[in-house]
Amino acid sequence: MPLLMPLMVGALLFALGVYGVLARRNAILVLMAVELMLNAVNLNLVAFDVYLRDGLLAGQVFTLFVITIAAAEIGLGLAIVLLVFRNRATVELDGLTDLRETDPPTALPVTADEQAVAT
Amino acid sequence: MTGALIPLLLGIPLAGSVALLLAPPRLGDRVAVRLGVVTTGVTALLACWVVAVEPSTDVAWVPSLGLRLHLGVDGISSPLVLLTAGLTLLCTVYSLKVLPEAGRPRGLIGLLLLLEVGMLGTFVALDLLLFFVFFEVVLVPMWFVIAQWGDTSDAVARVRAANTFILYTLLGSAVMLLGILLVGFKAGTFDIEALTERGGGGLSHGVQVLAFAALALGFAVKTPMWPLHSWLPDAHTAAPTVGSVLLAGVLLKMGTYGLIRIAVPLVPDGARTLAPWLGAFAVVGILYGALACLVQRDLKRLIAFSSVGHMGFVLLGIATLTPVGLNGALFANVAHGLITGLLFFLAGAIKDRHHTALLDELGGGLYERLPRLGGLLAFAAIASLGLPGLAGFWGEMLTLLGAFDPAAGLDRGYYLVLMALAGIGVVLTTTYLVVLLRRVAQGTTSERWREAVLMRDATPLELAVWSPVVLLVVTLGLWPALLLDVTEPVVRRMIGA
Amino acid sequence: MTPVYVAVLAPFLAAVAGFFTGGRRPRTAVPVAVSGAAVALLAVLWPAAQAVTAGATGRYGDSAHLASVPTGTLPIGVDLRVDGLAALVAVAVGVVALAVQVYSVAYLKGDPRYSSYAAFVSLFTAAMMLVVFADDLLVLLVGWEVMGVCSYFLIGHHWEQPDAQRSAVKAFVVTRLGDVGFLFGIFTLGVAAGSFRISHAVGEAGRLSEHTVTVATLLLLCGVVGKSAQFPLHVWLPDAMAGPTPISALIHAATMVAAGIYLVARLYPVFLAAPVTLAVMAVIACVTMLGAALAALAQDDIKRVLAYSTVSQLAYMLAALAVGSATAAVFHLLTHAAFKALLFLAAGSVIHAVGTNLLRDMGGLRKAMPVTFATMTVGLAALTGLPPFSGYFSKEAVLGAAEEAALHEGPVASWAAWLVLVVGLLTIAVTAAYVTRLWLMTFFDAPRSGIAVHESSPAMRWPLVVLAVPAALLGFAGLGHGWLPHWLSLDERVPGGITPLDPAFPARPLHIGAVTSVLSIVLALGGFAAVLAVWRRAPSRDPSLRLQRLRPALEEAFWVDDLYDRLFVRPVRLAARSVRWTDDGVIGAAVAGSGTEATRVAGLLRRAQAGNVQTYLTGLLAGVVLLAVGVVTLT
Amino acid sequence: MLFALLGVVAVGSGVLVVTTRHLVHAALWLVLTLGAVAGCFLLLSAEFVAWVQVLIYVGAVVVLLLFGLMLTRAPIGASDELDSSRGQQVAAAVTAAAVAGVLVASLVDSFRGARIDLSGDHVAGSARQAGEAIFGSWVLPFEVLSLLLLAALVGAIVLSRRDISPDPVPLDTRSGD
Repeated sequence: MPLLMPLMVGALLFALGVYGVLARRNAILVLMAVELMLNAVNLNLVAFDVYLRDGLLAGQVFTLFVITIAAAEIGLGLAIVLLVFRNRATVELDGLTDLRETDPPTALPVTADEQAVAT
Repeated sequence: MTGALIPLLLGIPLAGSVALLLAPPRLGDRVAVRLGVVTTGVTALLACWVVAVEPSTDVAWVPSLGLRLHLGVDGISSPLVLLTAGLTLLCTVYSLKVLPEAGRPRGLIGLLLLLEVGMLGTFVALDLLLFFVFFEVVLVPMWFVIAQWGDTSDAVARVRAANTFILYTLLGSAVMLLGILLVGFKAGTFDIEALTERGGGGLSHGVQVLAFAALALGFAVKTPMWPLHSWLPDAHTAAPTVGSVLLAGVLLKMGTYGLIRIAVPLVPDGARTLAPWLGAFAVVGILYGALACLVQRDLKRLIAFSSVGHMGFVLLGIATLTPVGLNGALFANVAHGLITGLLFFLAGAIKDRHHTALLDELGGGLYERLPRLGGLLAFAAIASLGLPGLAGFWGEMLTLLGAFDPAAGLDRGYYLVLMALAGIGVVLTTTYLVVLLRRVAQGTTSERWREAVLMRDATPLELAVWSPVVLLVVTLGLWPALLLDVTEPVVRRMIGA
Repeated sequence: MTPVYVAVLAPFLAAVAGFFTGGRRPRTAVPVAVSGAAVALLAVLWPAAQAVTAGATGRYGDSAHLASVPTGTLPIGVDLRVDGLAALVAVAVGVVALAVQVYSVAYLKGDPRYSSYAAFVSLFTAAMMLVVFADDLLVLLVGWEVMGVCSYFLIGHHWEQPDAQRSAVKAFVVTRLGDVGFLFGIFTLGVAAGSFRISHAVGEAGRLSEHTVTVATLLLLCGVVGKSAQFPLHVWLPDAMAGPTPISALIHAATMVAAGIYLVARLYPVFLAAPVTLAVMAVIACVTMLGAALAALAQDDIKRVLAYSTVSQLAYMLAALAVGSATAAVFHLLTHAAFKALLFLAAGSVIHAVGTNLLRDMGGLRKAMPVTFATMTVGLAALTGLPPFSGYFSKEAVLGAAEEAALHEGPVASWAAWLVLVVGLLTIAVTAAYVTRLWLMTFFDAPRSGIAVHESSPAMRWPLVVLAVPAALLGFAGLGHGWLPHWLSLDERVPGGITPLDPAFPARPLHIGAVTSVLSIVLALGGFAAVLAVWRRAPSRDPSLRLQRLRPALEEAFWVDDLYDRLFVRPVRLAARSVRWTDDGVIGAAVAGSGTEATRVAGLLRRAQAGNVQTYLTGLLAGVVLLAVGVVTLT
Repeated sequence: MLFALLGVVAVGSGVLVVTTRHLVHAALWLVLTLGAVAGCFLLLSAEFVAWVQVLIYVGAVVVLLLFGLMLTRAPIGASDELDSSRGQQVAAAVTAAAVAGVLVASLVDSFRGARIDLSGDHVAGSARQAGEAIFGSWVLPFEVLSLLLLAALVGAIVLSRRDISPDPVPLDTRSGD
């Protein structure tokens, strides 16, 4: 079997995951997309493990670890989403913009500390 | 024994400054100012000693970076060291009676002392990075002096002037630092004496040109050279009297001193390539400054612009790369420090009495209502326009003489044109100063000031502060050898003529 | 050399004392000022006497090298030198200075600014002495410009009057314009000769290339033209009459304006080596001579008439220098110093009495002021050049030199010499005309002002009498074979080359031609007669009104002031305004703009901070991709 | 051949996961994708990993996601609210395409012609071999991982329980901001 085959499937799944993370508004859908990316990575790990015939089975063991960590991540992630939902009544990512810059830019403002010094 | 002299020279004002700035508020203002006078007085005496002995100090400072605490004075720096110590002393003495309008003289005196550390350090540093450190130390206290103790009538303009000053000069310093690093790393040492000895040896032409451009740009901002001058008028207009005096009297000199001490001898090849440009900017500055002065409305702003013109002469002298030109530049440096210092003292005194420095509001009649101030203003103006027999002349004359016969490798015809244009600048300088006298000093007092009967003419303390300056201006004017004897051998050795 | 030091230092110390004590002790100001001038005069009498006695046997000369100031190139030497020329001019300066100090005591009685005034006069005297005795061009320049600044302050003595302010500024700026050229001339000459020392440069004159010498002398001429108020820089002198009258006498008639002539005489061998410069000098002299005399014809202010006559007479001196006779120039300088100082002091006496400067308000003063009338008549006759008064001899010497240069070989092209000769003769007629007009309008006919006029005080009268003696008799000094030319013993050019003169036979006599003498006397009488004829028809009217349409041109001195206003003053103002505009609108705006722009660009970056995590992440990943692509393609 | 088929299934259902307008459908399509990937693992002879994939992912994670959907009151049926703005979608598509392009290009460039040798008796992914590897060479990371899981467990509980919530402010007072 050509090595490229699993690799291609992995690459495409990863790209789909990227798209999902970037294009989906619902936080849970974003988490799903993350799972897609993790799976792509797993596929690669296993494929290379088999290809290289690794004596320590590093690729497969790492895949197991990743699956475990993914489970933990999804658990925590959902907890956070639930918390957000409880506080905001929404899980839409583009609504969560508390960190945005709000002041409109002005020309050479006399800044607050300038005022403070001046007085 | 003498090795400790220069560190002491820097340490005393530093200690005074720290003491004043950290002192508890219950220390009275009067005591504080007196402490300042004592500190600057001791510093001035020590400066005289230093200049007489010419000691040097050279110990390791940051060994991992190869930095050394290399300090020393010679004929080029000693006049400026004396000028700095003297003017700072006069400024503190002046503050004994004439307190800043903004109050808090304790902080002002403390900052002046800190300023003195930076200025003296710049003139005695013989290591490039050390020089840079001192060069920068000056900025912060000056920013505070302008922003906190400046013109009380317009707080926003004053803070903006201070900000412009510090941003502009920092920008120049950043470029200068690049030049310093370039020279230092390419040559393998930051020691100014060693680099001067080498005279650019081991540095390729391209490196030298680049280094000179960077260094000159940094110094040009400080000088200031046209068209990098626009921070100066605002800063002067906004600064308190003592700030203006030190700004014009010493700070501007640091730029030209750097050019003479560092840029020209360390990368002579680059200097030769770029000197015509420097000369052209210098001459434009002379003419531009003079023309700008003709239409200024504010006395302090006018004096600030006159500095642009006068520093143009200094730059022209440097651009000739001849011993006579550099001597002229050094002479003009000191003369301008004294004369413009005096002019700013006078402008400050006039502003204190009238609460305005606008020429239209002042009107004429200073001779009539304040004869001593008017007479001194006339004296300072005459000295500033470069009358032979007063200090202002010799610098300009030697500069022009340098441009008449520039260093080998420079285009003589080009420099003759520069000289002729600078000559026109001399006439324009004369014009704006006598026009200034006509507008302010001559004529009759307007109604507005006629009622202000209690206006005091120059007080004894003011006269005591100004008379040493007047005396020096006359002495240097009648006996220029006093300074030239000191600078000439060093300059000659430095450019290897 | 001691007398020389004394002559320079005594007035200088008097000036210093005057500045520092004058305000507080006005009583001491008078003795200090007068004694300063007196000591200076006494001091210079000694070298003058030596020069006079040495004249028969050889050249008198002494010099001292006090110090030398290093500059990095040619050193500045503090050198002083005294010879016949210096000594005689110094005596003239001393006499005039003393006369003015004495006269001013009365003229400025009760003036609160007397002490500073007297101190400036003392400082001026010291500076002039320095110019006279300096043997180094830069030391000379110091004196030269200090004189200028004293003149500025003295013209502006009445600083509350706008015209005094204006004229002071004008005088200073115009002369300084010339001085810049002068400074460059010093550079050219000094660098070429290898020293700023005058005696050295003079000795080197023959060895320098003609090109260099021409450039140097033309540049030096700028300073001379400015200081001696020659066209095109003559405009300041008539205005300078806004100063007190004794100042007009001292500075603007006898001494400062003569400094330019003196300088050329001092450097004469250098000028002789540059025929082009001499020709330029001749043309300048002719234009100034005739133009100023014509302008004097229509002035209404008595001091302006005298001022224009000064300009015109200085042009005679310059003309003499142009045609190769420095001796004649210095001769005319000395006689002119005497009679012009006299004329100004007499005019001051008249003004003091009448209370106005205007000729049309005077008249009929002959009876009331007999001493003034008599002395002024002597001065006017000397000015016209009537024998046997001093002006006649000196002017004839000038014309004689021109004639010689025109007919025989001279240092200058013969067309220039002919020009000088013809214009010089013409000017005599015009001079006679304006002198007659002044004389008639001041002293004859009925008094036109209502004030009761009486003769001035003795302190003002005596200087007049004293000055009248040399004004009348000084001319004879030029006659004798071994007299003035030998006292001066100037280097001149004899047909055949430049002389470093034979010490045994140091000078050639002045040449006074019969033809020119007769012509000039006839022309002078003609001018006199013409004005007299016009005046007799209507004694109360100004004779110059007969000039009709020509008169405004003459009164405004051919509108040179307006021309300069248009050519220089307005463009400079315009340039200044545009500089302010540039400073605010371009340079300042560029600086402020860089700040605003930085803020604005920063504002754009703020906008990117939208708070949307997905946007950030998109940027992040796109960046990673770009970096990956970059790494791949670049390596 | 079978692998290609499974790959197409995985990618195709992956496309539907990120594009479908039904929330629940997305979860179900995800099940299909994960299952297909598990099949891929099997074909690559990694049996143990494949079964773990099915157990944990398909079994646990998806169920967890469905619970999450339920708890956040996800809309039933088609919804237009699932995707970000059109501009963001385009940007995401471009970025994803670029990522895919870069990955595919570099992989093809590097591994063209490389083949996985699955012939013979070499089967490295049996439960026995995996267990030996994990509890032999990788035992220390495995223990650390268990700690991590414990921490995640605790964290999830702390975050989701209302009575020990770090934010005591009730929902209704904050809804206005």
